[in-house]
Amino acid sequence: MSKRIGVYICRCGGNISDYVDVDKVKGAIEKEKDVVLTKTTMFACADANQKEMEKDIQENDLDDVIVASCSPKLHLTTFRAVTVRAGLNKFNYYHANIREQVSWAHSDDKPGATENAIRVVKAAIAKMRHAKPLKPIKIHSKKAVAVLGAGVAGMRAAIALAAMDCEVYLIERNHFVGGHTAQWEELFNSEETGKNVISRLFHELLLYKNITIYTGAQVIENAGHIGDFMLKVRVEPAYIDEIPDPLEIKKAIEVCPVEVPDSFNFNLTQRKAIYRNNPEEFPEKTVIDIKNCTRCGECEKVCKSINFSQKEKIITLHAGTVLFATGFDPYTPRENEFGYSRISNVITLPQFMRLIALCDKKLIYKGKEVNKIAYVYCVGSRQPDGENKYCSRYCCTAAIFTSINVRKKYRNIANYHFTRGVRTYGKQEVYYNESLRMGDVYLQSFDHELPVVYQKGNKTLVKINDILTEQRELELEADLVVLVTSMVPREDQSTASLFKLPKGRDKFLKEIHMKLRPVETVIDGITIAGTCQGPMNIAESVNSSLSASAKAFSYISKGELELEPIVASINKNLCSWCNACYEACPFDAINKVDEGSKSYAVINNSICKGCGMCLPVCPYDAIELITYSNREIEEMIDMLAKD
Amino acid sequence: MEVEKGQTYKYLREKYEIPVEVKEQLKNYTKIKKAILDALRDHEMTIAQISELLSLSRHEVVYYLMSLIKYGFVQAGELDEMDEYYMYKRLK
Amino acid sequence: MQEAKREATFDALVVGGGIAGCEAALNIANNGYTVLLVEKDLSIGGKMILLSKVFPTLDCGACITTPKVSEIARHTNINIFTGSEVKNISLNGKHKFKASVLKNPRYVIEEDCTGCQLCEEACPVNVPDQYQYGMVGRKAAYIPFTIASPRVAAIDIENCTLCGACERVCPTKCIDFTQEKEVWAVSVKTVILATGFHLFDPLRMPRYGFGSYKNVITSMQMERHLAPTRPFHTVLRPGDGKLPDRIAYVLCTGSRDASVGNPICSQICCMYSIKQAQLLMGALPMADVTIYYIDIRAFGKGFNEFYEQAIGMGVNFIKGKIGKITEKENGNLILRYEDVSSGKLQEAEHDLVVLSVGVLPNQDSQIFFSDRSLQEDAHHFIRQPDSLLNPAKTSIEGVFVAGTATGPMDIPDSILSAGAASAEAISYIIQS
Amino acid sequence: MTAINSELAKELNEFGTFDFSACYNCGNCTAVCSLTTEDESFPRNMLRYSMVGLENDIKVSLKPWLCYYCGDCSTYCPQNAYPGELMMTLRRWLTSRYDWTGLSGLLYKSAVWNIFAFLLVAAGVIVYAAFNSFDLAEIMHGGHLFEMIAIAGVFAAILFPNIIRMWYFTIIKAGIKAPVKLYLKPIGSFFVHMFTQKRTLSCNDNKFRWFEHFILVIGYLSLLFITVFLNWFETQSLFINLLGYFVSAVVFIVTFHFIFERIRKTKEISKFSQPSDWLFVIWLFLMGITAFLVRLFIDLNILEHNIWLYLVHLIILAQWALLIVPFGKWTHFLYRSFAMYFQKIITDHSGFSGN
Amino acid sequence: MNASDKKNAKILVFSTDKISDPAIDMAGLLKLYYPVKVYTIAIPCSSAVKSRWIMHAYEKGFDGVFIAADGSDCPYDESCTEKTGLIVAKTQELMKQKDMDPARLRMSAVCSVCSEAFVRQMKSFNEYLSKSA
Repeated sequence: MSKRIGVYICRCGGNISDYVDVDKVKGAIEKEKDVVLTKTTMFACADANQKEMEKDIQENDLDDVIVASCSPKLHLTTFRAVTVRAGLNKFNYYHANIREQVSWAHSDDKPGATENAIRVVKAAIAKMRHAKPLKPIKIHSKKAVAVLGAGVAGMRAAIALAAMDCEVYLIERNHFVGGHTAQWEELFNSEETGKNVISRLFHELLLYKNITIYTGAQVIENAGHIGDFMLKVRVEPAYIDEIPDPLEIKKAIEVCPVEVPDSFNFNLTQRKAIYRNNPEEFPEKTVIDIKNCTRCGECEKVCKSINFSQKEKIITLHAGTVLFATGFDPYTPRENEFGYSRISNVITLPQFMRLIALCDKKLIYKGKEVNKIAYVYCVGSRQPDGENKYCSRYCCTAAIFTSINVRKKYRNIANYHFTRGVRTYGKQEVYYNESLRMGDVYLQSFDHELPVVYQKGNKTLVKINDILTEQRELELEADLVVLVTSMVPREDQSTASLFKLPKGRDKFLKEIHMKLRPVETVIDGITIAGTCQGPMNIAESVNSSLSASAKAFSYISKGELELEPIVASINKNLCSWCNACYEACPFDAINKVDEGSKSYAVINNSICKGCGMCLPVCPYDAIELITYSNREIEEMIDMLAKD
Repeated sequence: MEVEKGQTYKYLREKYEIPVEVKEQLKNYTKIKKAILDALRDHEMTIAQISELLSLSRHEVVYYLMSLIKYGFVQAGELDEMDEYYMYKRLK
Repeated sequence: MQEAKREATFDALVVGGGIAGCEAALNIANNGYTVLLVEKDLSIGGKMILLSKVFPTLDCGACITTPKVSEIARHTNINIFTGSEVKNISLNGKHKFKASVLKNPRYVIEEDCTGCQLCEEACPVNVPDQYQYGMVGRKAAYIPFTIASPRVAAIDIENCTLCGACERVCPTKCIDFTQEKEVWAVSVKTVILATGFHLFDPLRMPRYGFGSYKNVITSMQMERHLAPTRPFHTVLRPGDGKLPDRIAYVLCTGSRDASVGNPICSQICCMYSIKQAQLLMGALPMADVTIYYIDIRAFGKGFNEFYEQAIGMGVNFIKGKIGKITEKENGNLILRYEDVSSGKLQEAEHDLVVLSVGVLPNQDSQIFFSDRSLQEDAHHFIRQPDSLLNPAKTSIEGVFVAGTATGPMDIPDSILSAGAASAEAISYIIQS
Repeated sequence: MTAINSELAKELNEFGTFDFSACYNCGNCTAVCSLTTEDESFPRNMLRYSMVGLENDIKVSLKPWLCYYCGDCSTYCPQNAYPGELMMTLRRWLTSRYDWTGLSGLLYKSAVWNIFAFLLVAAGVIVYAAFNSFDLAEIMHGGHLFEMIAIAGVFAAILFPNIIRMWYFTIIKAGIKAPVKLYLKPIGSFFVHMFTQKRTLSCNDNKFRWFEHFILVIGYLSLLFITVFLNWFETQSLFINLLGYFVSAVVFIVTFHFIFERIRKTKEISKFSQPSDWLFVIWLFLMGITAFLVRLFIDLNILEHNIWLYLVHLIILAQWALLIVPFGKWTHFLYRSFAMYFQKIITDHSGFSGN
Repeated sequence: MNASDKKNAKILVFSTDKISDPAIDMAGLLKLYYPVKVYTIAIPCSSAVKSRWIMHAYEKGFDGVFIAADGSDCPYDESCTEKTGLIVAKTQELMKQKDMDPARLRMSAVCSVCSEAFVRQMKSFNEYLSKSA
């Protein structure tokens, strides 16, 4: 059977043609069997060229099209769309990567790169000789979204999706919503407090009937796929019946003998094992921290609503798409990193922010009034020796904004900032300016020579080689040292692992492409929003969460989704049911069929993900993966190997 | 008014006065274009050389020469001995 | 000239066809709603389409912009008006806006033009090319730039001598000097403002000599130098065509500078300068590149790593703002600065200086709303009354904002904000 | 290791400056200054020392005197931190450090003390006049005597010791051991600088300001010379008489222009005026104009009946000589000249020892 | 034959669409050069490689075959590494039977950002293959 194949070789504005002799490639493949059209182009992806391709396909009656250009991760879909517009099936298109894997990878060897490119294109031609039009597998998609994490990003996404008429399940691991935003008082870039923001969001959430909030809940199992993720969610009970008597509850808290560090205040204070939401948190309820409860029964004596017979529930939810907004952890400094946990008056910025919230007229830490405050920046980020090479983005502004508030709230405060270059980008520069004008002193160290926090007698000193003062060694005696800690990925990544979400070099969840697909992940149907993706401030988190909502909505808005028809297929003539493929399949997509005396395997196409794990295990070589058949692969190998 | 396709410039000419500067600019460009192309008729030259020959500032030579390259009249050749300036040659 | 009147109805009006406007239009259209995209320039794609490569991934700007741009161009739900200006937008009750859009004549029938460039070849005129920031000439009949969308010729009537050469050679007879301005009365349910930003004009800082010293260029000019569709055949000094080998970047030109009235940080200049420095190290392996900075704002995902990569490649970073620039006879430039880390005044000689110009607000959208109901922030960007929870909302209900119209932003942030604006616009349309 | 000390910044604010803490250390001010050199870079480092409180480094530095306040650093400061104004403040602060009596700092910082001191001097003059029964000839004679004694006394008791202190801080404490010949060499240029302030010419400013200053200095010194040594008020020589009219007119016209500029505040240098600045120009103006009038009254023969005029003149003169010259802005003129001289010695010394 | 041919062994890499192929792309993006005769065929998952494909590659003249496996990042199943390992073991058995050096088949997990690791692997593999050739 002979085919009519068209090949386009992209110069990519020099990205390819500077290293690969594009015309030579064209010359080498022009005479290949079945190739009826070969063209080079400056930018294959440019609109004009796309139009030209459409015309070419129709005028030359092409069966298949190959574009040799950048990585298929960038433009496979672009050109598939071109072929579809020209009346072909998208599987009659192949994208050969001669940029990332040829011209860029071998720009040190131009003739070698050209040779390599020729082979790659020839292999593509070999593969396309066997290309057949394929129909996508259509699946029904549920108009429901599971939003994981009820911090500001998750709550905002839930509202946006509910406003677009989706069913929303908002799943929060803690007993209260609001995430870290609930812990902050004044917020930069805003006149509002964290409490206001969270309260506003929570009350808006309640207005939507199509939002269900699960607190104390965690996804423990994920089955299914885009269109229908089947999630098992474990919901921890509060061990208190609904609507308890407020007085009794108050008493119950009073009598509870267990005191544990209050994580809401970053362990600056203690709370009981039975505790209420903080004023900044919602929903307004009381819960028993069952992990720390000793079951002494004191609370039960004073409060009728205490109910230890409540059981944790496992519920099953079906969602068409999942939106991750699982947030960040504040970095915990290592033992003795800038004196942390060794020197008593060294605390982190989040702790400091809570301290300010807790101190009214005077700033008191451990019984002493604080006047001179040293802020040490970039703790846990831009580490010269540690793993975190990234800049945490929000911390400079957060620290400066906090220092301004401290000055405004208390008398006789002097702030000293030990920085590595202040990064108050954009309009946030205004805060830096304000703080300078208030008389705050900024010092700066080299990236490789960090300030040192140490103790001399009962004094806590910070010393720095200040590049702003001709690299003099300057020293400050501080009443309190605040470590401006970074954002790090959540320590508990179990949920992300359930969904097999990839992580970047910085260990945050990774998007497909920062600019082209900034909120999507390689796992179909899963979007990411907010600080689980990287450090961001609140406004930026919300931007990304709205963006992710728009994307999530587009997955499910039509009620139907098309999946790639790349699935395994079994030649039943060769098969004699040995169980090997059934064992190998991770998705239970293979079933046994008995036909008279013969048994053989069949593939369930809507479950098969096309991973191919069943392929090599078959002792009879009876399984092939569509578009990756033996013939296709082996003929590609032939072309790649040919001298 | 019925206007013939392919002749519509005549229609606008009647309604619209072409500014003097526009005409001047065209004249000037045509003159410089000719001068540069003439200078490059027989041998390749650098921008510095063209500038000296035509008493044009080097900056202006860059601008006009690059326009001529853009429209395919001139081509860039090799670098000079000092690896500082390119030589330019006329095409056609 | 006369103005013809026309009418049309869409679900959404997107003002500005830069990357934010495109992204927003695409999101809305993909959910089944109709969009009118109005762009005042001859091509959509904004400033991004003119960039070389983009940080921190170093993808080429064109590779990312063009597929988006061409997807929009083909989208059945999107109508694009290029060379057009929104004149006025008025509110006609909830979910009802009336906009008046002026479509300037291109003097070319868009549908018929094949982009063959024969007219361009025939045109005798040569004027500075605005898309190459004046570094090279273009014709009066021209295609704006290679990857423009639509890739269709236009006549620059202000510089046209009406010689008729273009019309004589046009194979499809698509040049039409009888075209006139059209005013469209457009009814929409929601409006997205994606009017972008202006670059700081360094002529406002005479001590840097931009304009009079020809080897002092702006970062946008350097961006063009490095793009595949560059004005020169390689990176050359505009002053004399010499290959540069000591290139300096002057950061914070027009940003973080109260003396020119712009106290805020432009958020992108550090990173684009570092990116250009990396590209220059590739393009001119012998060249030294020095970046003079106050603070390096490498704050985004992968940015700090990108900055450190530049240090590793040998880019010089010197902390110190350039005070003044003087020109030597050979066109080289003397940069005067204090090397802050040693506390000493220094003078350095460079042969090409790039001014990393900052971001200023585009206040065009102020005039759309004749009743002045669109509020500005202290820096004259569009105000976000609820910047934390509804960052896309403006002071007018139903009018949303995307991208740099609210402040300086890099491309990923612009795209996210466009996503947010489209999410808000979609729910606003759904509720109507 | 040096301790960071925020108290200095607070103290400096009492000497007049504000907002220098807005500095974000870009170094633009140093780079735009036309007087700064690689070896003598300022003003950013002075702002920095002030911010972190390196008091001693400022005390031993001559840099504040090397600045002639053209205002470019403030005009182009991206943070509006007014580095030029800080340099001015540091000059006041240094004056108070050099002054062994401590009065200088007191007068700079406190308006109350200023008023008190000025009233005290005025009262002294009036008491003296009353003591002499308001006899014009007697008072004029005493006045003339006072002029000579005051000049010699102020020099001997205050200015000279202060210069020695300045020398001690900036040369000895800075650890410079320069041989005597290095002190001798720049003496010539010291006088040239003192009288011409020619360094201003390299300032990025118009030449007119230098010219104004120049003729003011010449006018002021000539007036001093004419009144004290040629005894202008009692001379009969027509030439001296006319010269006196001329120079006193020059003084009050130029100072009038200075006052006018300070009121208009268009130039960077005249934007901020501290009491000491006002006192300096106003008293100089008053001195010029009253001297002019006194002589005019003598020539018109009406001074006898207007003895108050001479008393006013004498009060102004006494305040000038006893307060402004030893403790006020006048000293800047002296210290600046010596700073140039010391700087030359330091440079020569480092070149000398460097070889 | 030029010099580069002598240094460069022919290597076939089986990469995976979502994990290791992006890493190889990034190696190019970062200009981390690796031997020029490395060719890649991307498949959905490394545990889908058939022994016959590998053997076919040797037959046709490839010096080495490298499986850039998903490792624990595999989007399909955690058993991927183990399964890919089994394929390698099985194929190496076949190679021994045919008197081939089993070290001509290598496998290593290449995560989606492990560009440098990939390049190191290619360089050392190339060195090994060129030496033994």
